[in-house]
Amino acid sequence: MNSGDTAWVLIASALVLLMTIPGLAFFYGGLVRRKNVLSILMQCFIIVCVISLQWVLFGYSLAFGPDFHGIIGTLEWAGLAGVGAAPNSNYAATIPHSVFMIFQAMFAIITPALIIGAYAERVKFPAFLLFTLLWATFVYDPLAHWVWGTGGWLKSLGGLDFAGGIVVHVSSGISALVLALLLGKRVGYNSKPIRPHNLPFTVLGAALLWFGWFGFNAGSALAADGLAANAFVTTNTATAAAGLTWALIEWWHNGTPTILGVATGAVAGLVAVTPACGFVNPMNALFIGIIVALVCYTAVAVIKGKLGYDDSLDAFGVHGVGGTVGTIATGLFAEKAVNAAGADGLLFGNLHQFGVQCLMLVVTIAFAAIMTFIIFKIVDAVIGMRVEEKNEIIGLDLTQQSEAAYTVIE
Amino acid sequence: MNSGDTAWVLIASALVLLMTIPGLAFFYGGLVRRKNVLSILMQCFIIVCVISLQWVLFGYSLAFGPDFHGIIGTLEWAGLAGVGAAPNSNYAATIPHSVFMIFQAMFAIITPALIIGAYAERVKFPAFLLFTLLWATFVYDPLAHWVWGTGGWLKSLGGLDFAGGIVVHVSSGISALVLALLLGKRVGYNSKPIRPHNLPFTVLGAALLWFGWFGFNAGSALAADGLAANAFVTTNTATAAAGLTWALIEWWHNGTPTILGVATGAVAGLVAVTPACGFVNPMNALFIGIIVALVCYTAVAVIKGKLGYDDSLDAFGVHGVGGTVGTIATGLFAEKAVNAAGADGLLFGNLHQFGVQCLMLVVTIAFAAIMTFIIFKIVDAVIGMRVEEKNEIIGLDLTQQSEAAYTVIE
Amino acid sequence: MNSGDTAWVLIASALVLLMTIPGLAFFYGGLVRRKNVLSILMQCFIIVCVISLQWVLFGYSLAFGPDFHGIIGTLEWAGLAGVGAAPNSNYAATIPHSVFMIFQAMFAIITPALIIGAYAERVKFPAFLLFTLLWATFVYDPLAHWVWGTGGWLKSLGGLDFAGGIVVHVSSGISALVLALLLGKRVGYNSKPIRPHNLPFTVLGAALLWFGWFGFNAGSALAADGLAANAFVTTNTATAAAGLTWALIEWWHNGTPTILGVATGAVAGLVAVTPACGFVNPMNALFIGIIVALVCYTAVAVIKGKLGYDDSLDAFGVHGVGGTVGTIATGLFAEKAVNAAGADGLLFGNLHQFGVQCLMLVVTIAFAAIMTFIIFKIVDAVIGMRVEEKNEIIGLDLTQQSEAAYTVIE
Amino acid sequence: MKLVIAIIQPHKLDAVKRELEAVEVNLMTVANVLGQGRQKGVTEIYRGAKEAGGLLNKVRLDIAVNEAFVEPTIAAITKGAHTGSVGDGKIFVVELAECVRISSGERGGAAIG
Amino acid sequence: MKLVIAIIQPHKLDAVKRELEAVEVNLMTVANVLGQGRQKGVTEIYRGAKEAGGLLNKVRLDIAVNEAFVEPTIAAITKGAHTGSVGDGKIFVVELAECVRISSGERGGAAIG
Amino acid sequence: MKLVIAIIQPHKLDAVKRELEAVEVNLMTVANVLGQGRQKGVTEIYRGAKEAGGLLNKVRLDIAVNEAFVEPTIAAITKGAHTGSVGDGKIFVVELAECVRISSGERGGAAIG
Ligand SMILES: Nc1ncnc2c1ncn2[C@@H]1O[C@H](COP(=O)(O)OP(=O)(O)O)[C@@H](O)[C@H]1O
Ligand SMILES: Nc1ncnc2c1ncn2[C@@H]1O[C@H](COP(=O)(O)OP(=O)(O)O)[C@@H](O)[C@H]1O
Ligand SMILES: Nc1ncnc2c1ncn2[C@@H]1O[C@H](COP(=O)(O)OP(=O)(O)O)[C@@H](O)[C@H]1O
Repeated sequence: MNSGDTAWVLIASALVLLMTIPGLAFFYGGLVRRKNVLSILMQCFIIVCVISLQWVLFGYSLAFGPDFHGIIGTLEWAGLAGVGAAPNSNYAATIPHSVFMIFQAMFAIITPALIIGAYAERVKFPAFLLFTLLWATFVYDPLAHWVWGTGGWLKSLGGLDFAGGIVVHVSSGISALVLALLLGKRVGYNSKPIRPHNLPFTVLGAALLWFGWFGFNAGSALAADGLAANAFVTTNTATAAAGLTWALIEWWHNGTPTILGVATGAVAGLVAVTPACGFVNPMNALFIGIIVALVCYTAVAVIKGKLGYDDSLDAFGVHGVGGTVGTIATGLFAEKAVNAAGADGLLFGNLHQFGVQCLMLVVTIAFAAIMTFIIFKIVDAVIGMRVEEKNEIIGLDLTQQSEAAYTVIE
Repeated sequence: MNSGDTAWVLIASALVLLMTIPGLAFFYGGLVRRKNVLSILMQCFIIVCVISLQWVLFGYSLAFGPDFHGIIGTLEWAGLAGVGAAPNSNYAATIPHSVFMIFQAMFAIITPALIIGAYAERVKFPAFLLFTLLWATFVYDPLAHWVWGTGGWLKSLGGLDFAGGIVVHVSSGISALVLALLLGKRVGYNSKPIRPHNLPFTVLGAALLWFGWFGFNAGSALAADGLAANAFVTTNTATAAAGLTWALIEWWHNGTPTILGVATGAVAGLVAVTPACGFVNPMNALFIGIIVALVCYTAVAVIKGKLGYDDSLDAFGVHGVGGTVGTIATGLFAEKAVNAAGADGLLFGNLHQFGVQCLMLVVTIAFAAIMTFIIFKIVDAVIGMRVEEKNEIIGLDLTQQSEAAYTVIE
Repeated sequence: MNSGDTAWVLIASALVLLMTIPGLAFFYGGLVRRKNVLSILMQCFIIVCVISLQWVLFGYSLAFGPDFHGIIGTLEWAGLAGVGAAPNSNYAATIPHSVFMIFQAMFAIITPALIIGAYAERVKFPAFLLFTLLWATFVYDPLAHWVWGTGGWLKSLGGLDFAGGIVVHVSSGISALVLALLLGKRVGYNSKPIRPHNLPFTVLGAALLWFGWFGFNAGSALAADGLAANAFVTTNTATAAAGLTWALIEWWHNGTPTILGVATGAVAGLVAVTPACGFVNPMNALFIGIIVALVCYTAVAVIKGKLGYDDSLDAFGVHGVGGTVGTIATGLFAEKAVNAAGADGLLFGNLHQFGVQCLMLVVTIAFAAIMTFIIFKIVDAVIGMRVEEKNEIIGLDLTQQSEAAYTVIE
Repeated sequence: MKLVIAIIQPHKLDAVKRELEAVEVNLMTVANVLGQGRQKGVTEIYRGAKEAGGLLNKVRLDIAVNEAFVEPTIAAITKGAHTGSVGDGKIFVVELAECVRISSGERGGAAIG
Repeated sequence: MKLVIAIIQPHKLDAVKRELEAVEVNLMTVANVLGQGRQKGVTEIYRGAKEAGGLLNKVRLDIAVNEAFVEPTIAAITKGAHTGSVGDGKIFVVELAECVRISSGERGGAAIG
Repeated sequence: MKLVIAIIQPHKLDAVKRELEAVEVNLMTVANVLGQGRQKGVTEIYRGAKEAGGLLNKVRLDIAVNEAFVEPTIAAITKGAHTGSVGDGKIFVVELAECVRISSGERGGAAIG
């Protein structure tokens, strides 16, 4: 066991928690209307509570527990049985097993929270809660097993996903799209843009996401070493490149760059570099940043408008699309010179790896889309996913939570 | 000396600072009215300044310095004499003594800041300042010595308080109750609920508290090892359980769960697991979280209303009650299997430990209550604790600080 | 290589990023008017993007690359060529070279961001962007080389600047003054104080700055050791002393202490202790805190008003003046007993060191002032630095970015 | 000249503005207000303390018009804001004694539009 | 019909609402305003720059009533808001030419309540 | 008695207050409002979605004065707020039927000042 590695993964775990609350909560919370901000904060907060418990009770075991035919972990580690101070060398030989477990818990938490962006401002709280629990159990946990679990079938095929481009972003982003389509548009959508009620909150969230993402990506090295350093540097570089590129596109396209654009671009950069950060070098990370900004901008500001679905806060446009870009980019730019435990990508002559990445992508998209569809239908039948129009107009804060975010008169 | 342990306790120290500012400051600041938010931020900020200096000048020496008959430290280490890079193996053998000192400084800072919740919106700033300085010196420092100082009498009896359930939470919570009773209610209290002016700020604060608390609890292992890992996992689990439980109680009791409820529950969970986190296993931490939510909810939402005292932001209801639950729970659930340096609790057959925990509790409650009463009376005589009614109505920001938090017209 | 040191400098790097966004962004953002808050957030955010790229592409090489006659680094390390996992023992023998590089990147980012305080609420976005890029390249990079680069001429003379009092604060602060003078006052300045639109944001920023500064200062030890511990403790002590002193001066001078005062004082303390933190002992840090509060208060609340220049958010008054105090104080209070690799200061009998510090100061002031003047003139000629009066009145958010920070009616 | 004051539901503001434009009423002043009307507010709960039926968010429009525009203005607001249920709002009309355009100093009916 | 406009201290709002209810005036529109009156504002200080006596927070009530309710409304507001010291506020009464309930199209006195 | 309602540019508030003081009009109520006038709003863009010309920030002054002060008040506001370009704002004057000072119960012209 190594105290430096342990210190790093402990703080990285805390950083990933910070990404969800307050990071993502404020990023999303600032984007909605005043009457719905608490609903976003509530959804993020309760996800942290619910998935933390789901994870220690059985989720971790499903995802990382002893393999069952490559498709799921068994329940042997349910309730953290056997998950203690001794390292598990399959996952991380130099830190306590429980540290690896809690680091992964934070990933399991943020993933369903990302989906909130798609159904913001119009779901019933109980329906959201049930959906989230089912999704975490039947989408996230299996997928994490396939890609990261010892014995997982995609891992066995050699799929590369350093910190969750597939497991976290593509899975949540695709599910977000399916939900947005199934739920329909918000009342009043299209008549004119629904404006962010507090952009400073959104910037606060974006900045905390950037900060916390160092834990997410560089923490995924599971050690404080040169690989962590590479992940840290590539993360920062891709993010900076994507944020700046987004601003430049806007400048050219609309006449002014916006802070919402830069923040959105930065998050897209973070997403895209996630699967790649431990496999590519910083200069290629810079290219990934530029590419993802171009692609996501097109998705969010051009295509979404044309297709007309209401992905309220662009969970699909940023995480789904960005994760896809990153997964493919990993198949292009990965090099063994950066990470001997990785693989070379297409640009380094390895077509096979590129194929594996594409396969992973297709599998994940199909799996997440189908499962989300099924879970939606179940929850919709049992509880009803969408709030009544009257309540949507009054706002979710008052109608789902009996609270108001701000006082007007005191 | 161990660089990994040092890195961990350094960052943990920074995290505990973050708990007070901006964590607690925003948690409390969002709950008060618009006209008083700066007074809360000011109180938190100036406490950081004042206690940082008190601590290096003499507080640390009183609390952790060479023992005088088990009741107080001598002033030998005043001005940090002899507190440098060399480890002090009584406290932490693998990190510089000055790191242990600064980590403890952050605990000494947050404790009086917790009390703010009880007297919010109605104290004079100079009175608050004097009260805080006296309280830190005559309540916190002795108590820290008794429970944590080498030679401290409660420590010698075998009392367990991993990260400050007694020293930090019970002490401040009881003092809060005494103050609330002595100060009386705010103008207008009872006619209708005094609404939080900015719940997103409160959620921001709660999230930062959760984040920072990993430093507080897992940092208290004073090393980046399996014990820190256990404290980290139990902290997260108890907090999640308490947050969720609070939501469920509200749901059942009032018809809707609220984000303020979840945040409050989470803080209660953090409080309760504090003394226990390095002695209990994660599944028992989960129980502690459930229990503390039940008890604190009853205290805050049922009993307080009946008794009618005005604990403005529930400093007693959350920290006093939650710390009590945690201290007793430690006596129940502690096990040597988790921490060989600890003890077994009642559930593991050790009635003695349970008795010691209860003794510690009684001693702390009595000591904190009496001392707070005395200090209040002194400060009230010298300066007057409560602002004039006119100033209370205008608000503390304008009358105590000549500032307004937000512009209305620009 | 040492994993504990690596963990510490990795997290310290993240902390320094946090200082710029959201720390400084909110510190400054809260101080401006509602109509300009996004412009501040945008400037901070885009600086992070632009300088991150500038740094990896060529800035790092200019500043820290192989020396060219003591005045600049060559472009040998451009594009991070040769900057990888292997440590560079000239800079930090126990951590990957890329970790040192990214830690320094965060310093290069925050320095031009500090200048924002001087020209807030009145510059054109494109002009700001060009200015920043030129300033980083022609002021920051050379200066960093002189003071910190292997072979840099001021370093060779023995100049002490532990964490950037000269390189970061004096350089940006002086440039801020020059810009404030060249740009002229904001429309409406002087008729009455321009009030902070959201002081809680400013407090949030100040608290995050304090938190992140532990990474800035203690991270500059480049190891998790006793020196880092000393820097951590001196940082906290000087900051606390300066915050409290500022409050006391205000109390005596104006009748009430303010939270804006305490926060400003704390930042001044952080600035002043920056060059000194690894060379002085905690008690002398306490004195430095008191001194800087006295000097900066005079500069900001007395002298600025008399001279009448419009340093919107006191970038000069806090960073320029505070950095100067710190640089001189280092020449006074430094002692080899604290850091054998440092030097003794005047109070320890070493007049020479005091002279070197003053020389560094004069050189930096002259260099930064002249270069800023030149760059301003160029940018002003090419783009025009200042927005039209009409746009200044409407606000930069709407006119430079086509965004509004907050919705009014939804 | 009359000053037409309308209190409407916030989410109807755009529709009302569209209807007003249709009758060539383009100038107006808008403010956030809170309303207490026949529509019941929603109960709020803070740590168990309940506050029944608080005030509801409304938008207030102040529109100064010449006599000929009074009825078209009322009709346009009604058309845009109407749903037929409680809470739709009210329109108040007040006599206007004078109107001044600051930029030109014009007065009366000429200054209104 | 009259429109009663009252400017009161914010912390008196609840008391005023209670008194209005007692005289069966239940409908009103409330807004945040700032007042400059005989009551002096509090000096504010930002980094040493002083601003003497800024504007004070006040609450504005707009209450449309039929003639018979005018005096009871004034009396109720006065009762709820009165402390006898500077800053209590003012009540302004304006003639109301018309009143329309949007949901039903009712006009005049019938639409007010 | 008249109620003078002025809608002005926010950054002109101080100048207007100075001019009003000069004619001894010291009491007023101020509110934030949004204006739609001849002045065009600025286009806003959020993730590519454009909203042309939104509402602009304005400040509303409500000043109750006795007859003799009506014209001086209008003149003072005009002087303080005038730039001569679109967007300067408007002044509306309404007949005031009654005025009550809550603290003293005074009525009419005596209560106004
Ligand atoms: N008599 C009144 N005086 C002042 N404002 C009123 C009055 N009646 C209604 N309002 C305003 O109009 C809003 C809508 O009134 P409400 O009674 O809910 O609508 P409706 O009459 O269309 O059912 C109220 O919230 C209030 O702001
Ligand atoms: N003539 C007036 N015109 C407009 N508003 C007024 C006028 N007089 C008073 N007010 C409003 O009433 C509030 C209370 O006025 P103030 O003179 O302080 O109270 P009082 O007359 O009860 O002592 C002021 O803050 C202002 O908002
Ligand atoms: N007829 C009106 N009714 C209500 N408010 C008006 C009217 N005309 C102008 N306003 C208010 O005055 C503000 C200034 O109007 P604008 O037409 O831009 O100014 P100006 O007439 O001085 O060019 C508007 O934003 C609006 O708030």
